[in-house]
Amino acid sequence: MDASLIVSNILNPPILFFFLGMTAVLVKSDLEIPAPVPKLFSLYLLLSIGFKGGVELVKSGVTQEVILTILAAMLMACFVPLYTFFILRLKLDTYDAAAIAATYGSISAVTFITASAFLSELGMAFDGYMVAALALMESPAIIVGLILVNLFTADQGDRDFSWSEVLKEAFLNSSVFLLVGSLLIGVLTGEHGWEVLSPFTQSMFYGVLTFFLLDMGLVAARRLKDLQKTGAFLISFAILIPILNAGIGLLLAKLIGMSQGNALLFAVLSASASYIAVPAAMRLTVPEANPSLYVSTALAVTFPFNIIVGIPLYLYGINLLWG
Amino acid sequence: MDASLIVSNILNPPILFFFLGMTAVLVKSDLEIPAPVPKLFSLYLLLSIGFKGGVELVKSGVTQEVILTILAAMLMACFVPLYTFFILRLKLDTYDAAAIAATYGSISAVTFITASAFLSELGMAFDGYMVAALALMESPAIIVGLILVNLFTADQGDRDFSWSEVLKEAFLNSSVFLLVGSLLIGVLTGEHGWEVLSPFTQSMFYGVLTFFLLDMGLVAARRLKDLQKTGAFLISFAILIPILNAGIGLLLAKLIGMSQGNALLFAVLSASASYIAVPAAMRLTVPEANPSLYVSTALAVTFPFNIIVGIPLYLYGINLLWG
Amino acid sequence: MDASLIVSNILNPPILFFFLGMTAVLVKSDLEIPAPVPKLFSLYLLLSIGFKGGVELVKSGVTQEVILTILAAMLMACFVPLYTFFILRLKLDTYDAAAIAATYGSISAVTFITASAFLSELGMAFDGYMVAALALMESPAIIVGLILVNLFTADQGDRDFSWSEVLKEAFLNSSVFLLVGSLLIGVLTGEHGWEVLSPFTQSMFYGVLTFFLLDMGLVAARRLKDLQKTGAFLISFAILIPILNAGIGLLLAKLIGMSQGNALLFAVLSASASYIAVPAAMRLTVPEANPSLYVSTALAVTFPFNIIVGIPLYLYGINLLWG
Amino acid sequence: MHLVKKIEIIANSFELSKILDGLDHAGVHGHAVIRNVSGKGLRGDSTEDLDMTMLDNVYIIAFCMPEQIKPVIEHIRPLLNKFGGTCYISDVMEIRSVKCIASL
Amino acid sequence: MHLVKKIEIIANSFELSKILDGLDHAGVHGHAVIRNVSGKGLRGDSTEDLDMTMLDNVYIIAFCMPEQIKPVIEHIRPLLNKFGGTCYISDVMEIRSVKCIASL
Amino acid sequence: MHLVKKIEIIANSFELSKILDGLDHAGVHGHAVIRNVSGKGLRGDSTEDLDMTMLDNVYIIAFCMPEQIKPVIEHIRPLLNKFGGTCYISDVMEIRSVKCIASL
Ligand SMILES: Nc1ncnc2c1ncn2[C@@H]1O[C@H](COP(=O)(O)O)[C@@H](O)[C@H]1O
Ligand SMILES: Nc1ncnc2c1ncn2[C@@H]1O[C@H](COP(=O)(O)O)[C@@H](O)[C@H]1O
Ligand SMILES: Nc1ncnc2c1ncn2[C@@H]1O[C@H](COP(=O)(O)O)[C@@H](O)[C@H]1O
Ligand code: NA
Ligand code: NA
Ligand code: NA
Repeated sequence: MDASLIVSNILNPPILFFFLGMTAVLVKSDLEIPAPVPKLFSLYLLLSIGFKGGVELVKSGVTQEVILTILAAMLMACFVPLYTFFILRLKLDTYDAAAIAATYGSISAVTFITASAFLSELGMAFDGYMVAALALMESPAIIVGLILVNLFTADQGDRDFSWSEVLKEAFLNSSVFLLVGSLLIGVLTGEHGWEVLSPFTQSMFYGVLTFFLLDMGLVAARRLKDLQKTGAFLISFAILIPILNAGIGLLLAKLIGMSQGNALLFAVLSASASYIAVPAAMRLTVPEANPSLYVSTALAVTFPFNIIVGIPLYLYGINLLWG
Repeated sequence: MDASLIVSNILNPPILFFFLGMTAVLVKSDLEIPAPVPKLFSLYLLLSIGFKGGVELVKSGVTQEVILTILAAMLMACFVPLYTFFILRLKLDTYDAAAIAATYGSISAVTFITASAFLSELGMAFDGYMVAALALMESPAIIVGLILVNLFTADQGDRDFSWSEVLKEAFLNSSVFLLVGSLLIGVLTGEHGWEVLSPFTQSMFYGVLTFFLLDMGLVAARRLKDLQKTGAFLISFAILIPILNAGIGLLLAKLIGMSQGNALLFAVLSASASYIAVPAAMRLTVPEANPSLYVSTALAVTFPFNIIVGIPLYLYGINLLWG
Repeated sequence: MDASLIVSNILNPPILFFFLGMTAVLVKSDLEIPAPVPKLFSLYLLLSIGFKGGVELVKSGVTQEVILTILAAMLMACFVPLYTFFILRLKLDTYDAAAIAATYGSISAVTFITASAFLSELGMAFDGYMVAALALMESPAIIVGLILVNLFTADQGDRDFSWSEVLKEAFLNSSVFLLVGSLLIGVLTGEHGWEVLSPFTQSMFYGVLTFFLLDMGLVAARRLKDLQKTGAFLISFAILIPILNAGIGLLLAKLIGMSQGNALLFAVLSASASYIAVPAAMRLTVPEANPSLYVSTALAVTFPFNIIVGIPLYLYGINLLWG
Repeated sequence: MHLVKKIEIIANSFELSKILDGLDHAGVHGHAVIRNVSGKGLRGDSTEDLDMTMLDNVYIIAFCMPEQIKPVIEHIRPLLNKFGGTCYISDVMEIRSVKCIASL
Repeated sequence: MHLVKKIEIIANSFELSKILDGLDHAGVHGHAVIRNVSGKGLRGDSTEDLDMTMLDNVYIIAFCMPEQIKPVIEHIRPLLNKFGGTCYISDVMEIRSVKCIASL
Repeated sequence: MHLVKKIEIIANSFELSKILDGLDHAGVHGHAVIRNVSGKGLRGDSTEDLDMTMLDNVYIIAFCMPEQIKPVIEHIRPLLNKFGGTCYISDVMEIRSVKCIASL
């Protein structure tokens, strides 16, 4: 069952184009997606997913289910960086450990979007308010990471950044801002807004995701060579911790009674690691940490693992737990 | 009635995304639409609106109505820069007055497009030949502005630009050229061209407009700080003159018997100010004028005013005059 | 009949926008499609056409017809550079002759795509495996061109490039790679992939082609001035050889019993000349050849000729041969 | 023609606003910024490859008076120390022009 | 290696063709142009912020013989005076190469 | 502040990887690359217009120690001879900084 899920996941255009991108780098083709196009596509994906989430949130309303889900999301976003920090400290210094912990505490929107496209294809329902969970899980890890650095390094007092700057970076970075903004606009315009905007946000969505994953394949493969420096510890970390986080996420989801579709998305959020927002924040606030450690593991190991093996694996887990 | 129109206008995705863009700048989020994307979107919008106008023009044919509308458009495009010049001369020197007058005599295609999207949503009809009016109203103000500078400054003789260059800039700048070209292609290919091209030019239109207005929000908000230098006179000018121009436009529209939809578009054309084509031409031909005056008022005051308050306000006026 | 075909071809949005682009350059409008947009559009077109070809290939299966077509394609791709080389040697040195011969032996994907859009409009069927022919005809001419240079120049031994590099350039350049990759993904995902991806790859296709040809018009017209240096010999070559190649292609197509739609595409492939992949390879491997000769003739003469006159002309030929 | 100094800074795009503020505080108000610069840096002896694919560099050019160089260095060096990036200074001749746009 | 001059011009993209024509008339036929340059200018004492979001700058680089500098300045200065923009000149060494592409 | 050399190379984007390899072999590991540079070249006496619309240029900047210039020229000149492109060298002062990112 697991294997057939993996195969049906892999035989999807987005995943195959991800492989095509990786192949292009490995065979040294000169294929590249020129500079602002991936950025445009990621803005489009965030806008679309946020808007759709808002429209559906207004349909479902803010029920107890929604509140529980959001609390669970916040819990995971704080718990994951905390516990992984101590695992990472076994081998790494405080700076690197905190930065990597923050990376894995936060989420990857593209992994979420890929999982939601997978669910749509399987015909499994999920709720719009999961997008709110996505938005809320992006930032807390950044704060937790910084608190960890402040607690566990000697120079506690004299980190020369202002907390206001950090909070700005955490909550107002472009992806969180656009996601939350689009969600609010979805809430405000509701069904009517959906009618006028969905020909754009909906019908091209899968295609843009496919194109974007082609680029992600290129980017991830270019990062592969960094893994030599990263070492076996971090590579195992980048595969095992996502599975562990997804497992914890699933138990929590079962506990609060999420639907299967929502549970998959929650597991994927827990398992995924940020390779844009958190690295940007860490570079600013913990410049001592080595970016190639936290970017490469998140991008070249965890991201491909999640979209290829992880999503069907977590779905298998759901079949076991819920079925 | 007026207020409910404003609210129904504001609760549309394009306007809300415009606010989102402004908010991003005000809260200092790092959201930005990378460099050539807004340009691509504006080319797309011009191509789509021009093509659609052409297809519809061939359906309606060149009737007396069409000719009257176009004459009225030309009249407004020459009259507005003339009379506003003398108002502006009260406080500004000839160069700045002529440049600002030209700016307000010309039009903003995005305001027009936003108004036409608003009409479509309200289910009010308007005619394709209004796009021809749009195209024809862009250039005359540039010529009028230059004539004013030549008449009212000492150095009449020795402005060292060639009129051929000015005419080229006025009639062959990329927006006029693409708009008119697409309109002609629409006329030539008619219904058949529409069938093959409309999945592209029509179904994404509203979404691209929304995305584009997100960027316009960013751009307009960044211009807000210029307004300090601009002074109260120009800020009042940038709000009152559009209302006045829309009023004159509506009377003219009523006089020649336009339909309500066309009248709204005509009022919007009269009320809007150019922030791309005219500034470009003015920088070339009246380099003495201060760009931050004519760009900032048009972009940071008149544009937001028109799309947020103006469009529903002018529609309210139509309800009074026509109803 | 021929003339009416030409007219019905010309009165299509893509061709008319191509003219609009050329006109923009000729009247010195500042219209331009900013830098990575044309690249994005060409990636989109390759991805879409490749994917569609793959999906259809899996429907038709690899029949004898398919194999014959592919063999014919390979034959043309090797034969054309060989015979044209000796014609070109009459007036040019070995380097230029080989580079131009390679250019005309290879193909232009955009010409193919324009022809397939033309067929779709006429309601004439063609097969998905023609995309495989397209992909396979791009590379051989590069190899043949290099062999010719090696055979006919004194410095046979000491061209300091490695064959591996040349083969990489020939078979792994981004257009061949993306085309073949998308075709394979089409084969792997089949009908199911088509359902999810076609809203993106299909419904915008015609529009993107139109936009892209607008840019091609700009590019081709900017190249026109190079033709003065090129001389009458090359200009005649750039018109007559495509007709000749299309004729040979049609005879071959008739011989192996292709359908009319396929035959047109095959003629277009034979007639078209590469202005991206081959120039890139030639610059790398035969730097002695003058790029303005091989790029300008392919881009400013053969490309416009094919899409405006060639496509309907070859269709007329098909009507005569098949009818 | 008279002698001025050219400052070239290559840094991560995230530091752009901080660097421009630094220049501004040092009294250098004019600048030009080129985005989407890719590159590879080198620190000390060890080779570190930080070409973060999504975190592109910017190339900042600022021309200033020779006497402004000292305050610029004072403002910019802490930023470079903290975030990385490179800064170089050279001599150029300015072609003076009198722009006719009336200053406000 | 021999000494040549480097000309750097930053100006609004609208003036690009005029400036290139100016260089051409002054006998400088080679150049490189970088587009999409953002920036902030400074004239005289007053700070004027002209970052016209839609009217981006270009950065033009041209290497030329020292003796070409005079005609270049003569051709470029009027343009700078009229439209604004900055022009700087510096010394560089050229690495001569003999390109094997046969000239037509 | 201490003296270093600035290398500027403008070449077709197809040669980029070869040139960066050449710099690397010559011991210059840091560089910055600006893409989408358009331009016009000039060889010898005749004017050749090669602005191949789809084959854009790149502008490569590398700062290096003065003693690295010789090996750089040795590695780069054959490439320029073969493919065209221009290379210039000038003097700049480096603002040293101690980046606090711990080297791995
Ligand atoms: N020697 C160099 N020459 C040119 N650019 C450099 C050099 N070293 C660093 N850079 C640029 O400066 C950026 C930051 O450098 P670093 O702080 O060393 O990581 C790099 O990504 C390069 O773009
Ligand atoms: N001091 C400077 N250093 C670097 N670039 C400058 C400087 N002054 C002006 N620029 C550039 O030149 C453009 C035109 O300057 P201006 O004519 O002063 O408005 C500005 O937008 C900047 O990009
Ligand atoms: N004198 C020059 N000044 C600035 N850039 C140049 C010059 N000559 C050539 N270039 C640039 O280098 C590229 C290759 O030059 P070439 O090898 O002469 O064709 C041109 O496309 C220009 O971008
Ligand atoms: Na996570
Ligand atoms: Na107006
Ligand atoms: Na061919």
